[in-house]
Amino acid sequence: MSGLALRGISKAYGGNHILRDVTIEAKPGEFVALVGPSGCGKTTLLRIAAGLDHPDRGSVWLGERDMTAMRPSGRDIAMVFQSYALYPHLTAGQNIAVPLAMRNLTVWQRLPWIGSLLPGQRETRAEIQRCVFETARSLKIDHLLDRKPAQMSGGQRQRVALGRALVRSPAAFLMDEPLSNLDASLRVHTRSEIVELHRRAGVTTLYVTHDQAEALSMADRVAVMMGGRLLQFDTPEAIYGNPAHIEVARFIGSPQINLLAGEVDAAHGIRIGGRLFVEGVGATPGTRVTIGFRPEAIKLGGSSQAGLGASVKRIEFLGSETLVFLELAGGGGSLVAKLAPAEATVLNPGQAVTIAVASGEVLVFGSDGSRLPVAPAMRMAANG
Amino acid sequence: MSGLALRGISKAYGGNHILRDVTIEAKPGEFVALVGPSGCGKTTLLRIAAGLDHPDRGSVWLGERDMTAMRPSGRDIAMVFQSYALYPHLTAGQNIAVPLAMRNLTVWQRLPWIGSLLPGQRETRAEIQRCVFETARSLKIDHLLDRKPAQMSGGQRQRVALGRALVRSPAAFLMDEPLSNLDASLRVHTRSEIVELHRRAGVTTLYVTHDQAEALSMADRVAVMMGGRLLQFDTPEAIYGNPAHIEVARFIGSPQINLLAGEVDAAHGIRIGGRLFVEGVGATPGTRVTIGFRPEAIKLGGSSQAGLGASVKRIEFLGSETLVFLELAGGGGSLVAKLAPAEATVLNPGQAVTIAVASGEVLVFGSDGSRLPVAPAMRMAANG
Amino acid sequence: ETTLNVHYPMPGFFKDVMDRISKKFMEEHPEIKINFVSPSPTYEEGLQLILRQAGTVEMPDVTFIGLNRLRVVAERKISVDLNPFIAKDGDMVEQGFSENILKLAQFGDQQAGLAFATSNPIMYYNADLFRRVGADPDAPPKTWDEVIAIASKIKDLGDGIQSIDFRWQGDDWMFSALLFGAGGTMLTPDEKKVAFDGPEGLAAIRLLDRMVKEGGMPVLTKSNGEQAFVAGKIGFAFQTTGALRNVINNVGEKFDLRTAPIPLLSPEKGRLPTGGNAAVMLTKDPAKQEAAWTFIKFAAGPYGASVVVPGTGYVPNNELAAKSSEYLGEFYQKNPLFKAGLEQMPKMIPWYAFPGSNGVKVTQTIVDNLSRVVEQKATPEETLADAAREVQRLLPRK
Amino acid sequence: MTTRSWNLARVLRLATLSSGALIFLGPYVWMVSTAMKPREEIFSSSLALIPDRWAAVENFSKVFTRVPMLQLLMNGAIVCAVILVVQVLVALPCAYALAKLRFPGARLMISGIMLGLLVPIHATALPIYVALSGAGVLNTYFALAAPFLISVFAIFLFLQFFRAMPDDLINAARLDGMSEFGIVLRVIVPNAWPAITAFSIFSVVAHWNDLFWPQIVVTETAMAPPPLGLIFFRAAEAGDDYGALMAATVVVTMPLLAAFLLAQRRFIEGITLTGLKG
Amino acid sequence: MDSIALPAGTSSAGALARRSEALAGWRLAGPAVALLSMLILLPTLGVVALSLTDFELGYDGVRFVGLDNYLELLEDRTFLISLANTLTYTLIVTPLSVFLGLGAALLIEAEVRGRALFRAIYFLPVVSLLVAMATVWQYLLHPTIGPVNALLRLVGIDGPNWLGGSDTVLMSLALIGVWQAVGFNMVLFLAGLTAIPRELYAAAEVDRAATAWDRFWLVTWPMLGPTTLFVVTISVINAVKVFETVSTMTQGGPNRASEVLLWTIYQEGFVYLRVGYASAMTVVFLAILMVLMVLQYRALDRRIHYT
Ligand SMILES: Nc1ncnc2c1ncn2[C@@H]1O[C@H](COP(=O)(O)OP(=O)(O)OP(=O)(O)O)[C@@H](O)[C@H]1O
Ligand SMILES: Nc1ncnc2c1ncn2[C@@H]1O[C@H](COP(=O)(O)OP(=O)(O)OP(=O)(O)O)[C@@H](O)[C@H]1O
Ligand SMILES: [Mg+2]
Ligand SMILES: [Mg+2]
Repeated sequence: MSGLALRGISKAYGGNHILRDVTIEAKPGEFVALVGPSGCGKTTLLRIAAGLDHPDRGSVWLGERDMTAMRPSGRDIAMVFQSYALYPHLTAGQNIAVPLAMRNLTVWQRLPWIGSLLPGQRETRAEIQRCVFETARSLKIDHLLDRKPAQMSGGQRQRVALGRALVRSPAAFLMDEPLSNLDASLRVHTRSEIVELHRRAGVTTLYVTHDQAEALSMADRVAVMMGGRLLQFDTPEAIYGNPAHIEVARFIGSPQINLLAGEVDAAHGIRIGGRLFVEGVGATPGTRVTIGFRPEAIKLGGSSQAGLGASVKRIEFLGSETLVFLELAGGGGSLVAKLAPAEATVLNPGQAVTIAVASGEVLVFGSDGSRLPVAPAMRMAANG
Repeated sequence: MSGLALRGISKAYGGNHILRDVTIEAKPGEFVALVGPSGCGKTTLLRIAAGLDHPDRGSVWLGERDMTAMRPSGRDIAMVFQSYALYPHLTAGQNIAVPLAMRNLTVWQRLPWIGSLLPGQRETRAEIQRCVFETARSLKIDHLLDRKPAQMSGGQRQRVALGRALVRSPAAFLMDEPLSNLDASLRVHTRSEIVELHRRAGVTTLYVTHDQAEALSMADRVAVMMGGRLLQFDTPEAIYGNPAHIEVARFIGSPQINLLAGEVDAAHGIRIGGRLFVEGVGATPGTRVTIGFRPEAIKLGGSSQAGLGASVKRIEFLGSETLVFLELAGGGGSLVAKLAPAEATVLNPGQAVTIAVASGEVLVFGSDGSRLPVAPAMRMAANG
Repeated sequence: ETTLNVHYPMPGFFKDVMDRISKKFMEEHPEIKINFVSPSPTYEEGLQLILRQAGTVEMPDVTFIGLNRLRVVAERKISVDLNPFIAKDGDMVEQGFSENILKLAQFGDQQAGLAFATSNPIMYYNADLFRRVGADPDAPPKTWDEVIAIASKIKDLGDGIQSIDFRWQGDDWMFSALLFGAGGTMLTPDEKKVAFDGPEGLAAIRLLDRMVKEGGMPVLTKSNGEQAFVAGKIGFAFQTTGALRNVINNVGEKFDLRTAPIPLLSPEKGRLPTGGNAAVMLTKDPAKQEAAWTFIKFAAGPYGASVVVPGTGYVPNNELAAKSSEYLGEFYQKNPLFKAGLEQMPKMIPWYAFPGSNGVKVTQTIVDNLSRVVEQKATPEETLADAAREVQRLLPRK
Repeated sequence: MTTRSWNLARVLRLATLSSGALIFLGPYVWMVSTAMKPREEIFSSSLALIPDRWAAVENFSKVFTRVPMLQLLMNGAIVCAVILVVQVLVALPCAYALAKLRFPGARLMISGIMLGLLVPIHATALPIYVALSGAGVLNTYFALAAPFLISVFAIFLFLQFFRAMPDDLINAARLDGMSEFGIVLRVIVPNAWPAITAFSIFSVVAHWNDLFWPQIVVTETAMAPPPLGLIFFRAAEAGDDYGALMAATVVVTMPLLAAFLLAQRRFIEGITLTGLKG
Repeated sequence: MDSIALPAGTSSAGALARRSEALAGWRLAGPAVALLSMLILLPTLGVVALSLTDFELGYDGVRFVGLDNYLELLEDRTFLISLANTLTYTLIVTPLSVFLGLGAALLIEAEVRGRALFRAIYFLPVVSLLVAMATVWQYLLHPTIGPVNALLRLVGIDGPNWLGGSDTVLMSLALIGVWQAVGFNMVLFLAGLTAIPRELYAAAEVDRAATAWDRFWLVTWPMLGPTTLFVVTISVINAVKVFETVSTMTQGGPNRASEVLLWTIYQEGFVYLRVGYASAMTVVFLAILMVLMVLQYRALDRRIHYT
């Protein structure tokens, strides 16, 4: 088992800086999720890790070995391509079998026609078939093994692409949104298969996903990238609850975190629209800050209660929960609250409510986006 | 404004029945979400609606006109392909401009080189440019308009494909997982742009998605397909809360609905593992049934309380909520409960708990999967 | 003013000649304009052009056709019979067109054309190689036995030097040279039966066989033979005198090039085939026919010959030209290499053209069989028998 | 992926390519050398590439004085251009239809194309000649181009290339409102440049160098294409004027080589179909 | 015809849609069909008609002779020889030129430097005029003064009489044919290579296709399928139609050792002027090859298109 380290990677395409000094060190056996907005350089980073692109600067290490100059085929890395990159002339089964055949059959045995006549490859081939079938079954595509990619649906192709990677036991897995085209139940199933495989084989994995649930639930650590930079690389809990940067807070969590502009007053408290909201912030009085709190941190009260006043704009039903879109009184901004459906039934658009946020759930960001420390004795003034 | 009706569509590929008598009638201006497991025939249905595939049986209507025999180019339908299908030789801007140029410029004006010298097309071209830019801006790809598809990231390509459809005002939109490769925040943004556009233009839309939140929040009605059949076509609330079939209940909702096998007793109650769970079911005593309840319907109590006994297997942190995986006592099956993070903090793996389900949240399915009526005076025995 | 459209083959060879003749002709006959249509690369292609255009407006008024293909146009009545014009003129011999010369282009009672450029086969030899094997270059061999004797010595020089290049490929002309030289004929006088399978024919083929066996003649393609000879690597070359100018040019100063008459198997009975072409009238328009006749006579006449001979190596086809110093007398004094062909003129008889639709094919059959001898894949006797049988099959059955 | 470093594979590759190139170039070395030589130096017992006496001027001036070479080159250019344009215009839509549309008669058409590939021009020359002659259009550029207005080779080549193009690309174009012809022009052509370029090269080369057909329909040197100029340096019976012939060949070949060097960029620019996922 | 067998109960609308697609197909193929009929099919029919007559160039009269020409063919030794020679020639030229063309294309594409130069060099034989190159080859292959044999002598080999000997002439012509065709095929393969998605090579690398050999078999070769089928078909056809080298260098000789089909037909039709007989040969030639080509195309075409 070996870790995968990307150190100081920079990459530019014709003047456009795609990656700027990105360092991600995945420990042996670690599962790292890579998230970030579209176009932030995730795929590029994965391609560099696989050796398909060359970094302008920086190095790639697998365990103790510097792999930067090594050809992709020598790196022993399995990758799921965002575009699948299936071999159109091979059936699903043959596609999945390719990496095994490359490793377990000799050059001669792999030759078309002639190869299958050579001695000593019957068993190997049978073994490969078995592995392919196993993998296919875990991905629920065992009934499609004889189809060519052109005869499969989008999600089926994606699973074949995934199968082609999972069938191996490589030094590291790189997966680029491997579940994006799967339906929810299949995704849950496949996700658990991947987790299961990862538990069993303990192969270091770099996993790109846009699904936060996936990133947060599967990963040991999450790397958040933005505009080619690595913003935070930490455990899921820390990324969600303790974001290092306003962009991370904004990016993680759906619906987005609620952000309100405030100003630090002389007593190191933060005032929003004139009302004290948080106390004990370690920032120069007078600086503008932003405070953030998650939608589920909001508790709504009747209009008579204490707290920030707001009115209900829209209610969105999502099955297991309900989103309530709110407009702060006095045009102070919009907020989203996430409620249990039962709680929301009493609400109607246009209704006036007050907003309370549980203490300990408020994050403060400076004007450059970085987190500001809040004194331990922090007090939620609004909820006071 | 005209509706889009698919009537009695069947389709087979070389003996495989992909679609079986599917009828979906979208009212004028309606937004219909099409969901279903991977490979169930969603894309095929969309292709038939667009005229790219011919149904073996059935007809396609746009408003009052039977379109079945009409060529795709004559149908005035905009489609987002699951595979994007961008023109590789054109820049993003040109890709988006194509449908406009096709409609607003004459054959001569469209000619390469010569075309741009002809009179009377300056303004049209400028107008097209403006539209393209508008659309691109709403999709946040206005800075990429000069890139070719090969120079873009997956999500960027997907947005160009989306832009190429949205820039038009067609008789109907068909969108095949148009947001699958976008990050959460961009997805929320783009989703609202689409909703906004749909509100404004009121174009009938068929929208394939694997994201339940998307399907439930955006659509006027949701069509659930499975194995080439249409299982239910109803409002989001009905699909989630009142599924017509066990497969719909199973498919919609993430994490999945909890299902337990039971038997109808002589008093028309349902017993699970011998304990009475629901009363007043209109089914023959002795039949086997399945009862279902959503994870968020579960309330956990200490091991001393009344209810089904279970033990905590695994706790999964998802940011705004926590999933608790439970094992029924006596090997009766596994359940998932969805709790607010605060509620879950007291739980530990291995802990024994009792399960209670709120009355009115239990669904009963017959052995063929169809919903069984439950008498109005139904009572949750377990929660009694 | 009349414009004559004139077509000719092998511009690489004839362009300058034709240009000079037409210039002079138009000076002398200002009322007639000569317009050359695009020439054809070879005699065959020229003939094809004429056959294709026969009867159409594109057909030229005058063309030049290889002597062995003349019969094809004559039999198809494409060429205009010149006898009426000769009859009207009356004094052909005075103009240098002897009976012998007219005969070269006669078929039956038809005068299909007037021989324009005529050639006969001669012997080229490399005097330097002669000296190296102790032969006297100033006394060239007069018989084939002498040729073979010298050749076998030259062959032994080694260093890639070879003895003989006998141009047997392509057509039956050089075979005719051996056959006629032995006094033989191709067919019986009634043209019904093969006649070359007699003793003369056998002698001819045996000679070829000896050239290979005793003289060490290599198997060469036509152009390979030429190339090797002008490179100085071959002792003897037997081919048309028409190639003389080119050979002289290509040899330059590399070695001492000589020519001599070709030996005959039968010095008394022996004759030689005439190569070259004839000017043929094609136009059926009486007005143009007059002008065409004038041009044909001029081209085939002494002036024409005086241009053709130095430029090519052909022998004069007009007796006036050969004799009169006004035309070529001095030329032969200054260019002794050209004399060999001239000396052989009395022995020239028509290059035999086979009758019937397979006429041309017959020549290929003969060549194919000759190659078996040259490659030593068959004995002369077998070859002769096969050739005779195959040719007989191709002759008209009527 | 390919590093520019020197390794064994690269050395082997370069060695193979270079030795192959030597074999391919050999004849041209001799050709150019001959074009520079006087006649007597061309064939000799020793192989010398550098002439003792330079005769390049002599040989090349013959090329331009003995025949109106510039006129011939011009004719060649015009005829090749006409042929190429019509061939491509006819073949592109047809190949597209065969590759991407289903219509009765398509298979028959493919058989017709195979037949077209096989039929030698010698076989059809006569009937076409008779027709052109009947129409009184011999000795025109049209007559030179007529039999080649359709290239079954082009249809076949394009057919194979278009087949590989993703159907969804064409479907997208249909939904964007393009007519089938518009698809050919706007989607197929831009993505099939390598094939079109390859064909263009072949077409131009074939008709620039064609000697057979021009001889049949052209009797005026003013209309003749370049190869007809070469026959002025050939004399089958008596041996060619090698120096001038080689000089003429160099002159006739140079424009083609230049065209190839220009066109081959298209091979590097080859478009890989990256607009699709899956 | 391509249209699939329709399942029972097909909606008439589906049929209508198919018809409109067919209409579009015919419209697009229309000009080609018209020209194909005029310039190829009709003249070919003419050839078939002529093959039933005794037509000779230059004679006016034409007589219908039925199958006489074909019967004569059966006994024509030359025709049989030229069939055999053509077959041999094709069997040498096609595989060699296809593999060398592919090899050249792959090697050139793999090399970073000098691509343009190498492409041009290998393409040179295609652009050059054969009548002139024939002269060059005659000299190069000259048994005694030719550079090829001179080189062979340097390494102690006594070079053969390339074009002069009946044992070697066909092989020599075939080698020249290969020399000509390699560049031609190379260009086609180069064009074909550009159509292979780069992403597949990336996938192959990741799948541990470590050597160029592996990547070739995994990606290049299957993806080149359509191009290869095309190249092979064209190579066979070009080889079978070999004419110019024969006509300029050997005229079918010596002793018919390089007698090939087109040369025989040309001789019969244009030199011996027996157009009727030559037409019969042409018809037989076309018939044999048509059957072979269409069969091989149908058999292979399905297998190499993956969409
Ligand atoms: N050309 C074909 N030949 C045979 N089967 C096909 C073909 N195209 C699609 N199918 C099958 O038809 C079924 C439906 O495919 P379709 O693409 O409509 O699925 P889908 O619902 O869009 O799935 P996904 O969500 O994975 O995109 C799949 O099981 C697929 O394997
Ligand atoms: N060949 C190229 N030339 C120029 N820019 C490129 C090229 N390839 C990618 N880019 C740019 O690099 C940036 C990063 O691309 P990358 O594919 O790594 O993004 P990503 O994070 O994977 O995005 P997505 O989530 O949309 O797949 C994008 O903005 C893209 O436009
Ligand atoms: Mg990406
Ligand atoms: Mg799909």
